Amino acid sequence: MKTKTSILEPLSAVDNLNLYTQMVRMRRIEERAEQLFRENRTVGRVYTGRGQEAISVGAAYALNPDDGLAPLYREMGAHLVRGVTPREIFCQYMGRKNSATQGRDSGLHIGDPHRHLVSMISSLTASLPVAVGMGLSYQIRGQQRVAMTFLGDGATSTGSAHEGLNFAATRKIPVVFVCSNNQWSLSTPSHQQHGLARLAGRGTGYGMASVQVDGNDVRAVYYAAAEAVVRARHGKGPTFIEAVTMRMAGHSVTDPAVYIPKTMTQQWQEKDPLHCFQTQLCAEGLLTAEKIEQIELEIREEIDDAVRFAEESPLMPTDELTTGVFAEFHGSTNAKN
Amino acid sequence: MKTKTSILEPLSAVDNLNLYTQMVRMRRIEERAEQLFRENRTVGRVYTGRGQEAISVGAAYALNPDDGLAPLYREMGAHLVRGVTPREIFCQYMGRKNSATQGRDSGLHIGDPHRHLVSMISSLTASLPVAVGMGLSYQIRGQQRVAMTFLGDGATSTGSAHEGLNFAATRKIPVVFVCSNNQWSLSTPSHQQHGLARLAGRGTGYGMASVQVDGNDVRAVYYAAAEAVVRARHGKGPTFIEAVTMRMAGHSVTDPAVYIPKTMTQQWQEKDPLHCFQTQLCAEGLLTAEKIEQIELEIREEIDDAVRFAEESPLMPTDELTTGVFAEFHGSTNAKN
Amino acid sequence: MRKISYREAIRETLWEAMEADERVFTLGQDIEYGGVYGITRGFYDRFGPNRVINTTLAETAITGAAMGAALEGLRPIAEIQFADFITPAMDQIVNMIGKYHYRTHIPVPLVIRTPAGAIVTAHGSTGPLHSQSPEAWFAHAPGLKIVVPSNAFDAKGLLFTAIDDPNPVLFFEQKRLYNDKMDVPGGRYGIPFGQLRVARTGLDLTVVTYGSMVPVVLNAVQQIAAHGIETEVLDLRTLVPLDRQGIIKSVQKTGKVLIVHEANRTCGFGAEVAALISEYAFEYLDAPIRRLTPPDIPVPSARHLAEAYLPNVNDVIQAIQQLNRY
Amino acid sequence: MRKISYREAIRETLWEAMEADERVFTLGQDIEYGGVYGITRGFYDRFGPNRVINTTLAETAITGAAMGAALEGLRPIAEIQFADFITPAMDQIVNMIGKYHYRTHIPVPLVIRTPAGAIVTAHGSTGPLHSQSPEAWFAHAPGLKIVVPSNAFDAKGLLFTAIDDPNPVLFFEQKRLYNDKMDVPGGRYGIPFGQLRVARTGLDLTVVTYGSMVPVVLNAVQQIAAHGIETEVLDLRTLVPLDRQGIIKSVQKTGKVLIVHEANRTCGFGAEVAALISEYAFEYLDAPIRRLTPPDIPVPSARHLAEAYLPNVNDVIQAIQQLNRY
Ligand SMILES: Cc1ncc(C[n+]2csc(CCOP(=O)(O)OP(=O)(O)O)c2C)c(N)n1
Ligand SMILES: Cc1ncc(C[n+]2csc(CCOP(=O)(O)OP(=O)(O)O)c2C)c(N)n1
Ligand SMILES: [Mg+2]
Ligand SMILES: [Mg+2]
Repeated sequence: MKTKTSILEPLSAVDNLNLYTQMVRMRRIEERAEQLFRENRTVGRVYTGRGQEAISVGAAYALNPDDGLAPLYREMGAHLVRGVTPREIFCQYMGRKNSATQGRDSGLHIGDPHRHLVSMISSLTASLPVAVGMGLSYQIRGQQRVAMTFLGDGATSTGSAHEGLNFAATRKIPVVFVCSNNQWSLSTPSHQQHGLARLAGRGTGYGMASVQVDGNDVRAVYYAAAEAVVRARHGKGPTFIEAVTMRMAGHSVTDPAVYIPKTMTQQWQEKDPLHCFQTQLCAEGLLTAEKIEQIELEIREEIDDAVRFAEESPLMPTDELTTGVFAEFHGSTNAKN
Repeated sequence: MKTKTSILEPLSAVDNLNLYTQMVRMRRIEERAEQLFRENRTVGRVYTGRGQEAISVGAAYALNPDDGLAPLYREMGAHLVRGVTPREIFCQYMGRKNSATQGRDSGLHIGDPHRHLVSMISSLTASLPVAVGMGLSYQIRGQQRVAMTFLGDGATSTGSAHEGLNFAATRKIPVVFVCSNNQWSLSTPSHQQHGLARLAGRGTGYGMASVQVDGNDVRAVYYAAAEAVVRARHGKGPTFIEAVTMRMAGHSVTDPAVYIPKTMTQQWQEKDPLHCFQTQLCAEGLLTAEKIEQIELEIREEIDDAVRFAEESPLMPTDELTTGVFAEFHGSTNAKN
Repeated sequence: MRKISYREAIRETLWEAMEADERVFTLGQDIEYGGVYGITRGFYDRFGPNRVINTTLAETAITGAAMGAALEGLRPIAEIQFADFITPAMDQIVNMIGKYHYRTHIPVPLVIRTPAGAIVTAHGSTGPLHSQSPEAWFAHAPGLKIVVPSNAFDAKGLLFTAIDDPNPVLFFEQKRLYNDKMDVPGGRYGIPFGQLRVARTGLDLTVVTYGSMVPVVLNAVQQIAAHGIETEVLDLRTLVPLDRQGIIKSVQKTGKVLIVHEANRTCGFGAEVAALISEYAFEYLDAPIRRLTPPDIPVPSARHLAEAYLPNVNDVIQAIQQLNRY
Repeated sequence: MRKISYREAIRETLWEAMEADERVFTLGQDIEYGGVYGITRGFYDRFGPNRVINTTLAETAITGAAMGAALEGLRPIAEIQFADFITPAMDQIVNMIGKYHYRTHIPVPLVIRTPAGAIVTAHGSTGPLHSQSPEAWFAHAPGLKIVVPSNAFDAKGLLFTAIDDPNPVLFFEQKRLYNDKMDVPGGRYGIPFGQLRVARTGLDLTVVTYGSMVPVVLNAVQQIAAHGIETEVLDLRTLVPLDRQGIIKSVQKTGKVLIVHEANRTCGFGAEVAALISEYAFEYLDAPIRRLTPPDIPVPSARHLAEAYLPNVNDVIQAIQQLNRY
């Protein structure tokens, strides 16, 4: 899949198909991961971004491959756009070698320096100030690069999110903050996390550009992100994007989410970002039933291959248990003692 | 000094004189404390609120005696309004018994449960969420009480301030946040702490009432605080007050503040809150040269007495060094083992 | 007597404390619907929104607010969703809450409950950020009492005491014991802090342990008793205050010590216990003081790694046998 | 050779490292004007706003940003204004930074410098919140190297190594040593981590210490040498990695150990040293392992209390004499 040539032009037909395909990949990979969890074949719980595919894919699509990226646990799409392969992903889910953490950590905690990808930790939002530091490093060296990081509505309450957001705003550090407001943080509704009518107002409170966007509309998300990326790249500082959506599953695969009113989920079901985008693309003549089938087929094969590959990949040997706490260091020059 | 009868009425002549007197007391007490520091007679450094007397006094004057109060190190005026006596204050400065921390801690770290006064710690802004908790306790019990806490422009950057502000905004907890924007945090100018044109915008970013006020105008501060207190008392939630002022001294008594442009200090000198208020009160016929003299004299005597009292107060005996880490506990009822 | 689980014992104690004393309330993330381990299930319906308070995702706000409410006369019980997430509140807990009474002589009666330690299931462990045992940090911070109950009976009695205590108490619930059942009396009882429990008596050697490792150790010493090794097992119950005399007394009797805990080795609480014994029971020691702990690495997720990481019954048996042979 | 102060040695090392390597930059509160202890005075004029970065008042932002910059190829040196204010960054440091390499095999080369410990002057001590020595917490958190230099020569050599090391290093500067002068070579030299310094050799007993207490101990053992007691003094230099062999070797020779540090007693690093010795040098011990530390209380402000709190030369002499008599 080739990435977009210029962020300043409207999305082409190819872009639209790319976006669609990545969203389908995200949905199908996560469905398979859930299934593997139920079969006791994963390491760790599985958390999905079901219903939030448009945010994850659309926002990341606005980045260059050398931009910094610090996603959270529901941002499968951002990983896919950055080029993380299903093989790596399933090795990671299944705790195998050939993955980022090889069973030492689990889930989407994938880091890769070559992809400028930060491995999140569960502690929210420890990776947000890290993304700000990536942006700072670009600013220091005068590089026209940008960092993007994601946070949930609940995560906006943490001190670490604040410290990162405020530091970025103060120095106009090139960062794009994508806040997936999916109405819930675990069992807690958004109105118990903040006192704002629109969470986008939080960004304004830091003096940074701030925008609310329909998080179920991948193109709206993309254009908002593209604008933010251009702004950051040109030294105009960070942006806070509130992408409004809904968490269409439990907090994790084991959570039946009894606390969410059924009607709420039903209403949002009609706004399913994948379905909506599919309908639009068909109406626009960019997608056909045939093409849809073909995409699904290719993805299924890709996933089958990845799961097989993961299953054939070795576990980390137990005798490596205590290795790698530190990076190896071969000593300073001119050591005196 | 009697406190205000109704917060809903305009400030009376007596109120005006009260405010003036407290501001003079604050200025003179801090001057004496600085002098004692230079004579090596204090424990710890001395930090003053020089130039910020209107904020400290004006804001606290809007509270009832049973409202919660969590001041920081420049809020001498708030302590005086709450009834903390110069004797206690100088015992505290000089590390003696008859004070809040008796030499275990120093400076304005004065706590008193009977006065609903929280003892700050140096770590910024650890006492802010504590003030929110006081407000929470009033809310829980349906009491019409309010908590007030102070923070500097620099302190708005901390994670703890954020967590407290946001929690208060979310639950409409009755708290008044008074932000003394004195343009500097230690050597760091305000524009290196936030990216806002007006720091009051921060409060808006939490969805709470937010107002900017001239921090050198004690009556303006009072009315803003009074409005906020009434709002909080009636369940309408917290307020963020940005009181704009200038730190008219070094960060502490040992800091020559070479980093502050001389012209800046000179310009603000003309807005000295004490001098301005004095001039206004004289013009309004509420104050005369004679009365000014008399107030100064009484305060001088009060301070002389307090310093003498402190000097005669014992130090904490060294054999008490390790006592009091824990409050005594006489055991649960029905202990089984 | 009824058999109830460790989880149920904690739940029941909270419930009874809230029934008995209007000042007691609880706050934390997601506790309205019952919390991730179900400790407060049903509380919201019974006690309502003013005593069961869903907070924002903000550990400093939770602990700071608890302190403010405590200063104004309430008895807050704060929940930190996982012990791993106590770090964002570190400043508030060690500097504000822990030092307050020493600085001011004003009591801060509050309890911070948090589920600690690893669970290992078919999906591996709870991983590097939902499995930690950080209690030793707080022992190195004056002014905080530290409780780590090893069974349902103790959990109940120690939690009652924690709620009564006028000081801040950190209450580290052991996730892997949540479902362990035992006889627990109904009604209120307190277990005093600073008194260890001799979980088994023996003359050959002493195992000092606490929390999640107590059942592991008891299982091991029971097996090993068949080989004629009689092990005394000390369950510390509270790390601060620590029952120094109780430890010394046992070592004076047995002369050999094994320390077992789930927390990382270096500067874990076992180091303090070893230091204490090597200073105050030196003359009675017949063998080196051994520590059996996980290595100094994060808790790995994959099952085989997590199992290699955690001390298990065989590890304990081996360590005891070695020590016995010494 | 020039005599320069501990402060100047640190300043010079930072300066030289920034001159030598464009990737090295520094960030922290108030460092533009030189920082509260003047370590970065003149840096802003020389290196400009892109390499000397005044941050917001936000320790998580500082340390988190340092990590992000490190991941993208820079070599950040972060300053935490006082070691007491490292707690607001606890989560970032122990969970994000410390565990990163183990989880991902990606190095995080950064240094966090911070002034630790108490100073006592005519105005009393630096008080409960500007005097702490929190290094032991981080030894109980895998993945962080910990340096506590006791003199200007070591400060320079260890700081160079810290900057070169591909791992996160916590560098605890000892405030009370800032003005202590000694011979320090110009130019670059590194002192390897994990090698203690035998600050004095002796046969009668071993004092294990580090940081601010090293000069106090050396002063004491010098005085006591007049009474014929020959003390070996080990300056640990780095707590992680720890020179276990160096400690054991000395204890095997002397058979008696006193541990001295400025941090609080319980679960301080001395506990780990005692545990280590009681496990691996048990057979060589001729006496209980003693720890000389402040009590488990916050650092009091008033001069007489602070002086009673801190271990001093007389305390060390007494402890050594007692141990010698054992
Ligand atoms: C510091 C911290 N405290 C608590 C948690 C436990 N926790 C994990 S996810 C979550 C809810 C997050 O909600 P939100 O940020 O809205 O993200 P979402 O799950 O909705 O995508 C909580 C409370 C955590 N991970 N980190
Ligand atoms: C967590 C923390 N970090 C750093 C410091 C050191 N420090 C003390 S005061 C101060 C500046 C505070 O500025 P501001 O909040 O504007 O208050 P002001 O001094 O101007 O009244 C700093 C950085 C601290 N006290 N706490
Ligand atoms: Mg959410
Ligand atoms: Mg200020």
